[in-house]
Amino acid sequence: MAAQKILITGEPLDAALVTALVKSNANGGVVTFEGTTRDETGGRTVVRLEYEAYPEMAEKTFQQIFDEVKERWGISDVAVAHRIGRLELGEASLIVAVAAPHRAEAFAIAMYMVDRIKEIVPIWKKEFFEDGSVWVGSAGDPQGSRSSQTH
Amino acid sequence: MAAQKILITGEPLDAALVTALVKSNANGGVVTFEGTTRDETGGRTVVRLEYEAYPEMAEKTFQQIFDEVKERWGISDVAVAHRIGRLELGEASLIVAVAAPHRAEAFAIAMYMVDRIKEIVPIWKKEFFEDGSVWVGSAGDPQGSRSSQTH
Amino acid sequence: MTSSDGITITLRLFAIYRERVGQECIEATLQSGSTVADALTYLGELHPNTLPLMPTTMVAVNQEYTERDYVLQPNDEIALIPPVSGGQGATLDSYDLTVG
Amino acid sequence: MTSSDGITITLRLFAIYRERVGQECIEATLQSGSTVADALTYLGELHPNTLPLMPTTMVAVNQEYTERDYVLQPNDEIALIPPVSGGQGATLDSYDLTVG
Repeated sequence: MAAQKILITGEPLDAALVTALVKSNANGGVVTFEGTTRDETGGRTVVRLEYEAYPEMAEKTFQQIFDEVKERWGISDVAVAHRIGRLELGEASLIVAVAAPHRAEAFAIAMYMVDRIKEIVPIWKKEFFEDGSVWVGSAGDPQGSRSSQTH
Repeated sequence: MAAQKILITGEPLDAALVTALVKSNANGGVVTFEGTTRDETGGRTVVRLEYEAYPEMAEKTFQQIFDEVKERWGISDVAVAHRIGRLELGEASLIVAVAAPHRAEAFAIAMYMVDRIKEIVPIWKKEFFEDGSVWVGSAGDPQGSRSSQTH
Repeated sequence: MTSSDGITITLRLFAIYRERVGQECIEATLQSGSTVADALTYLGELHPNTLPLMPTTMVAVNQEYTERDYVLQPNDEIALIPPVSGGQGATLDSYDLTVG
Repeated sequence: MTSSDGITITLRLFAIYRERVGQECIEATLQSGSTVADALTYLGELHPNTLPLMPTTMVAVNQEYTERDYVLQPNDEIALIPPVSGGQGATLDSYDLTVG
């Protein structure tokens, strides 16, 4: 029942579909994380977002994270979906679903996966404000830098 | 946008509907937990389940848990649904959904809520095997007792 | 016991209690000043097959968890709460109804 | 530099690099023995507006994260990876493209 499904798409994400990929009768708990577009970051109003991926490597790094989970917890009922392109407020950019026999594992794995995705998967977020835009996380120009928020 | 919705029902649960109750544009992360019927417990094959509630008090204790979450994290975008009556394998018995501005909080609250629900909400589970049945958690007859599994 | 000495309370029974007693609800008249513990004793005398369950049972009065020394008031609703569905973790025992 | 001394590599540019350079991809011929660091220097000379981004940039060669002393092979695909969407937490800075 090893799901290990990866979806990188320009279409709207459906958490129920991603969750359905990992469900099985051997599992007692399913944890789903859905990252959505916040309407403000660092006090500024966000009007929309864009995500850009390095698709071949994104897929490889998602698979690497699945391998890490399999190695550490012995669990392969995991699925991930990442939206790319233009997103409106409230739309999901990332969905992670994990099923495990016991809930503590399912929660731990879901948290681990989201953290790792935000560390190593090459997908970038651009926030658009009414008066400009910013590639989140791209420091390098001190006078223009500002704190970013995790989500 | 304080959701704080409680649903105790004999009908099948829909995680997407419960999750939709807590979403808002102010939140960056939604965590949904779905507890499903496992096909084995302690090495025995489960064929179906029944859940029985003390409904008035279940509702009160769910609200108490919401109050605890509000007090500790300041978050009120929480919803819970519990199925009662007869369940087939793989069907969801419990859904907990939490939305928060940051994902670490959303995960922490979801875990806290599931733990507390299983501590204080008066809803009981009966597992049916091919050759008998058991009220999970009801100790008291040492020669007949057996380990139960969390889910 | 005259009626002025007595208080009427309701015992609500769920799950394994309901099955063992064969009822969802018992009305009882107890002496004034009776506690939750006295109500449990009353049930145990009426239905001795509930006695083995009592050590792990919590009690709610009017839908609030309550200690056993709580002094009952007229029309109190006492609910017997055996361990709930998930228990307090993987260490909790469950009671097996199968034979053998 | 004779052609036998040179290796051809591809630089792939994403997000803020893509916007600053105005291209998704640059083909370059570097001296044999060049490292990832040399490729970055090459890009910085060609497009000085990428230099401020480089300290926080990770590099992948053929879709694997790689150190800057890695010696390039012919046809290597070098990708510049600025900090990814969520960053390593709330402390990461983002680069503001707005004026003022």
